[in-house]
Amino acid sequence: QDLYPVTFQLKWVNQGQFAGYLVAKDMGYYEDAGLDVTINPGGPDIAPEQVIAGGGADVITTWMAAGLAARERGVPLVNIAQPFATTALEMVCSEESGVESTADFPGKTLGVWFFGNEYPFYAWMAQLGLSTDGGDDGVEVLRQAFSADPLLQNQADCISVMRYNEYKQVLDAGIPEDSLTLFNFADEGVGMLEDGLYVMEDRLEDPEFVEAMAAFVEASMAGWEYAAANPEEAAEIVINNDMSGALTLESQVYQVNEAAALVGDTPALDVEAYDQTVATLLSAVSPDNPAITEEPEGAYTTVVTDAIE
Amino acid sequence: MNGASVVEAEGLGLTFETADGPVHALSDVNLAISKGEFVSFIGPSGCGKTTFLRVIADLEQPTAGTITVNGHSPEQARKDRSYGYVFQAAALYPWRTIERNVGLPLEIMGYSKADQKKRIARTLEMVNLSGFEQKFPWQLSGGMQQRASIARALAFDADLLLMDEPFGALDEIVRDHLNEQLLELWAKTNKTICFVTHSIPEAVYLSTKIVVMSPRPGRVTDIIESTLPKERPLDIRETPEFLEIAARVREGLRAGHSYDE
Amino acid sequence: MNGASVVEAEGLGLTFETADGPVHALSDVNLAISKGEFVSFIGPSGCGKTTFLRVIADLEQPTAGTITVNGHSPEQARKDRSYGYVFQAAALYPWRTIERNVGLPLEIMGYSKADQKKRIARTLEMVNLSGFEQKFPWQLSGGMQQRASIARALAFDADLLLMDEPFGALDEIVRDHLNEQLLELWAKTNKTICFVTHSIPEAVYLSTKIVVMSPRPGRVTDIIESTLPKERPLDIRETPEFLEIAARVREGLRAGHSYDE
Amino acid sequence: MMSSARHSIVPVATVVLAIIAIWYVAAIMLNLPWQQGVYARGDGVAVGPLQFLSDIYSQQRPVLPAPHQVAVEFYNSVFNANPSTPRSLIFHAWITLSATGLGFIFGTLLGIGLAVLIVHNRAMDRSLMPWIIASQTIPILAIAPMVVVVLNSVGLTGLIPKALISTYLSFFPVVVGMVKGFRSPEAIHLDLMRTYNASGNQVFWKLRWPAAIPYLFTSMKVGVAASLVGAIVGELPTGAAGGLGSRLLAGSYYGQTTQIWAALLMAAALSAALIFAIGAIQSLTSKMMGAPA
Amino acid sequence: MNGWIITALAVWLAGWGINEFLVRIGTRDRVAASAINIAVPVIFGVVLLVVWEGLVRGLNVPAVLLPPPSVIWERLLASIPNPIWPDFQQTFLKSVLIGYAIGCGSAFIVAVAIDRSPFLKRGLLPVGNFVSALPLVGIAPIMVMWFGFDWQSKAAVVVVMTFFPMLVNTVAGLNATGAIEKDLMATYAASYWQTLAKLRLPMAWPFIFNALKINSTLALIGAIVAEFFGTPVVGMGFRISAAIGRLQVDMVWAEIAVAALAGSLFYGVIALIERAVTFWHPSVRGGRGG
Ligand SMILES: Nc1ncnc2c1ncn2[C@@H]1O[C@H](COP(=O)(O)OP(=O)(O)OP(=O)(O)O)[C@@H](O)[C@H]1O
Ligand SMILES: Nc1ncnc2c1ncn2[C@@H]1O[C@H](COP(=O)(O)OP(=O)(O)OP(=O)(O)O)[C@@H](O)[C@H]1O
Ligand SMILES: Cc1ncc(C[n+]2csc(CCO)c2C)c(N)n1
Ligand SMILES: [Mg+2]
Ligand SMILES: [Mg+2]
Repeated sequence: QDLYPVTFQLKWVNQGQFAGYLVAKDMGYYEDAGLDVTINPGGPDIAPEQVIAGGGADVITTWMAAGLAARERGVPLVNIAQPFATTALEMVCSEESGVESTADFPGKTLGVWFFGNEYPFYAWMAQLGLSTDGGDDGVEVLRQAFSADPLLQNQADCISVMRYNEYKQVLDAGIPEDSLTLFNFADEGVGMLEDGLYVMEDRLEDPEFVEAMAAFVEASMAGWEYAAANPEEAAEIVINNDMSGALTLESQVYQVNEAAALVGDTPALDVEAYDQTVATLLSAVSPDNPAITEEPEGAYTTVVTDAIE
Repeated sequence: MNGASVVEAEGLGLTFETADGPVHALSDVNLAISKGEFVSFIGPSGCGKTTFLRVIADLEQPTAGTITVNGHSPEQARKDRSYGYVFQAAALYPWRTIERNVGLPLEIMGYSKADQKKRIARTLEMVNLSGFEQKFPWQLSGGMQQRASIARALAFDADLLLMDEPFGALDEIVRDHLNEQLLELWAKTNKTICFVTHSIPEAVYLSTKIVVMSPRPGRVTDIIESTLPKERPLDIRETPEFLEIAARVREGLRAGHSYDE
Repeated sequence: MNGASVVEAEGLGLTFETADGPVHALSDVNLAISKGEFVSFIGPSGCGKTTFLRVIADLEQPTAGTITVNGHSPEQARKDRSYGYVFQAAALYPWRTIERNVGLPLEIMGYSKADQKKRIARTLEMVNLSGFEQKFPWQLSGGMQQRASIARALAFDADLLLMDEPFGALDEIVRDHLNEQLLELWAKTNKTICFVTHSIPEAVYLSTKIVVMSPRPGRVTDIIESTLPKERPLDIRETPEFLEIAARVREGLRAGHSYDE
Repeated sequence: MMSSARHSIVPVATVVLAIIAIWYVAAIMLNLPWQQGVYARGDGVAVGPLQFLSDIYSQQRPVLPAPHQVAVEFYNSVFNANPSTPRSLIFHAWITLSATGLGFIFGTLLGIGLAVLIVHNRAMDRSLMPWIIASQTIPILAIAPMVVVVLNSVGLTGLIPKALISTYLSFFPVVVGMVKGFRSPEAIHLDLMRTYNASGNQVFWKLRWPAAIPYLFTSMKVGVAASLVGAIVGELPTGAAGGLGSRLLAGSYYGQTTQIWAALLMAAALSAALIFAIGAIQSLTSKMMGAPA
Repeated sequence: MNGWIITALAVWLAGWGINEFLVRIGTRDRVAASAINIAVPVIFGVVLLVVWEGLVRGLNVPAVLLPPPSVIWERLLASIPNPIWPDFQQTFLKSVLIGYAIGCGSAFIVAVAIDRSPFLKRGLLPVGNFVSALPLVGIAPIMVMWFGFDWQSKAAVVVVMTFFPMLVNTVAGLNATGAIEKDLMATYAASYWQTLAKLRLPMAWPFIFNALKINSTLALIGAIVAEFFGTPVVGMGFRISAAIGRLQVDMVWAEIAVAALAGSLFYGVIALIERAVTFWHPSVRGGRGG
């Protein structure tokens, strides 16, 4: 029978973070659901929102803040599902920095990821009332590149990490865990939903597409379930999909475990979490960091998750 | 207009427009060259010798007067491929062998391969370069290169040969030798030859007619018909008759020369 | 060794080692040049004329025999700045005005500014280039450039002048003119001049001594002492005495020349 | 050429040795802070100089890996890895090479085409040249990811977007060189053609083209190096698709300095090999075109 | 079919026609000639922009992929005081200019230093060519590791990128002196430094300027790309990358426009200085002189 073609754009390179999708494809879950899924890996400086706007993908994963920001810029993205129910973004500070609480931030240098990942950080600083232009009573922001190096080489006092990835790198480098100070964005009240699934609004008028997305989300959740149960095998699959040849099994097993732990019981978006994300974003509007300026309308839909039994 | 006249210039003038104002390279040149003549052009640097040859060859456009070549416009003559031009430098293409350099005009004019081969062999023979077909220009001495460039101009048998100081860069002995050969060729083929030179003895030795020119603006100051016989051994240059013509040429030259350069 | 002898070569030889084997540019050259002489070197291309001048100037090292310049080694003579060298090409520096080109050796030798100015003015006057001080070389004709390069060699008043075909690129009339001026200068200053040329009339007209050379390997085949008077109007070139010397030079040349080039 | 190559061996070896020596010293200096941190966190037992050297030259994530660390990594990923898997540098080099080659061919053709236009059309000459220069001041490398996305959206994926970035970088030296080359025939050579009443086509193929060949090769050497850079940059955004660029990226993302250096070494070797190959074709061609040996 | 596209095509044809006409005007008036020389490329550029505008609007290209020039222009004007000027300061005035000066300056000094040693020249140049083949994207993260994330590391990247073109060209330039010119100096028994200052350096200027021109564009590209590997939150490269992430593509293009303008001006200034310094070179004074 004819498979329904779906192109799926990831936000980053193939790694344990996306194990559920890779497993679902590898194990044939998508095919079983009548889908022919192509997973396109992302990379630094690939904006999935731009890819889907240009017609290069049917569905993307991105962070909610970036998704909402894109919607306000005229790319009508709609959240159809939210596999990651909890967040993994954290800020970690070295012992040398002397940072033990947010009160120690003034005068410090903090590493931040940009490219649509900066919104939670700016919201946090707004909440703390810290300027981000450097100086003694503000913080200096450093555009953190790919790795944990700025912390290891003492170029920054604190850096952004994903709990499932860079944090492990810091530990692996031989820095004792108890010497680090860790801030969880969610605990600080500025948590924003991470990897969710987004499509273009007009596509949802097509019932066949909605049906396909429902099948896609369901199969993906099955992939996640399998990955959670079989992290070694899932990591193996991830590594087979890594074309750079740089991933190690050990790191990916860890990452699969950590990522799978973020996945909620249901793919349906938790409206409360959505409202909190929007509220946090709106609380931090500034000309420098205009994620969104007004309450979004129609930025999520439950039609897809409702179609899943 | 005489039917046998190959080149006929009347009131010919050419002015170059340059950034520093106009340069009068030729002005009011009147000259008729008949078939079979060997005409030398002599005059100080910048008097318009090259320019005149280039006008005949349709490489420059005159700005005054008229000129005909074989009774037609120079452009028509060029399109008829009715002349061969030998430049001061050999201007061989360094990526072609001697053979293929000589064959260049034949290729362009669409001669058949077989015909090309025959003509190349014949003209290389004529300039004494048989055996060097496969050599590249840099493997030949300056004199041999210049002979190859003459062969190239001869290859397609034009009746008119325009030669612009072809031996200027060669030493005297080699030059004497080539002069002899050129005279021989001319006698054999009855071509019309226009020959530019700086050297008085060369002009006198070769020509049936010597055109003395003077600069600013380029004018013809004297036309000397040679009284020397057609048969000219090299030591004719020590005869009083030769010296007399040479003296007249020198006179003409000096008259037109401005010492401030 | 004669005290008044400026250049003295004995059994001089020079062999270039090249990739294709040794080239014998000079072999067994014996020559003495006295103060105040005007010596021309003539011979076919490649016979070693330039090489000999360069040996005198310490620009090449002989591989056999001995040579002294002013009684010292050529190196010492060069360091004493005891000669001026005029190259075949004018070799003026295009970024310097004529004035500053002529002043170049003076700057290098550390003359005072005032002295430089005086000498530049004097030598430019001498070669008829007053008024062109502020021009750049490319704004001058070839003959003027060559005169500037002569001025440059004259500026620091060396007693020995080495000139390598300085007029090779010029037309006959300008050449005659410069020849006259050079003779005049020589007569006035009593310098010793070594002069390389390709032209038989030029050699005979200028020299007190003509050195005829032949190639493969570069040898001196004839040394002709001129019997012409020191005072030489241009038309001395039509006298039988002149022609006789010229014939002897041509003879010498032809003997040494190989026609295969 | 061969003899000049032989002449260079000793000097080049000397310089390389000197660089390696400096490199070892620099490795100590740059890796020292981290090593001190390790010792400070350790049990405080003093280490001897030999132990110190061996420690500092075997760090897992050195700021500057020692030459032998790079060599070992290079050797392992070139010779000890199955070349059909992403662990092998050969695998990545091949991916990059194919994009480089394609982009280079496009770039050379585009460059030659533009040069022909410029040489034969005065309006093109006047209008194009300033913009071609300006085009190279656009930081294409910086917007390469966006270019890849935009090209994807019009259906160009895989090799092509990378190759197009290579093309963009490599056409410039070719245009500049070929314009010079096509204009290199002296006036007298052109006049000669005119005396034969040769057509524009004949002038091009029998004069301008052969005269431009040396320029073509010189600019191709510059162009091929630029192509390689373009391909690598084009691989950065599509990091997971393999190639030296993704190798550099992954090394950087996972803090594998040694891996970065090995990939860098591979890139430079690739570029040297490409330039050498063009040089070889050049000397072959010029021998066929009768240049002195 | 579509007004925008038709207008674009019409403007294109008109511009082409005007240019063909302009270049055929043979004028002896110098002012008019140089006016034509400027007008032709400007018309070409304007036509390019109009065609871009027309196609983007006519084909309804999404603004997050490629905005029309008019939108970019508005964004540019609005953003000059805030991000653009500080970005320009950071990237151009600090990273580029300082890196360029150090890179070219040190390469020049090294070239003169190794000039006397054929051994070093033979050894350094091939190695130099090899090193300059290292892709800048690989060098940039390393420089960030070594020199920190501020402009110093970008300047270091620029130094590495500009060093070898300058070195190679300067060495070639110093070797460009003809044998006769050198012999002339020998006949004056001139010292090494006299020969260097009065002969070989002037001869080398055209080569050196060649490198300076190449480096002017290399330096800018290098500095911008290096900012992708860690920077403070200012700089043209930072802005480009951050703006793509926020889908402010008009901002991206505004920065690109500034970069292209700055690069062209930089190149132009060097070219002007070159004309003044090498006024005597045939390529500058143009063919035969008076
Ligand atoms: N294309 C040109 N543009 C401007 N002026 C020119 C051009 N060609 C020649 N001239 C000038 O025209 C005059 C005559 O030049 P032409 O080359 O005919 O002299 P010539 O007699 O051949 O000199 P020579 O003996 O030096 O070859 C000279 O003043 C020259 O500068
Ligand atoms: N540096 C060199 N290396 C090898 N051979 C050389 C070198 N310089 C000159 N020769 C050779 O030495 C011979 C003499 O050369 P030289 O330049 O002295 O001749 P010349 O008499 O001045 O000739 P011309 O009249 O052509 O100037 C020639 O065969 C030349 O090829
Ligand atoms: C240039 C750059 N930008 C962002 C991240 C952070 N990051 C870590 S995981 C992930 C995917 C989010 O789902 C992202 C974006 C990075 N490492 N490098
Ligand atoms: Mg002429
Ligand atoms: Mg000589």
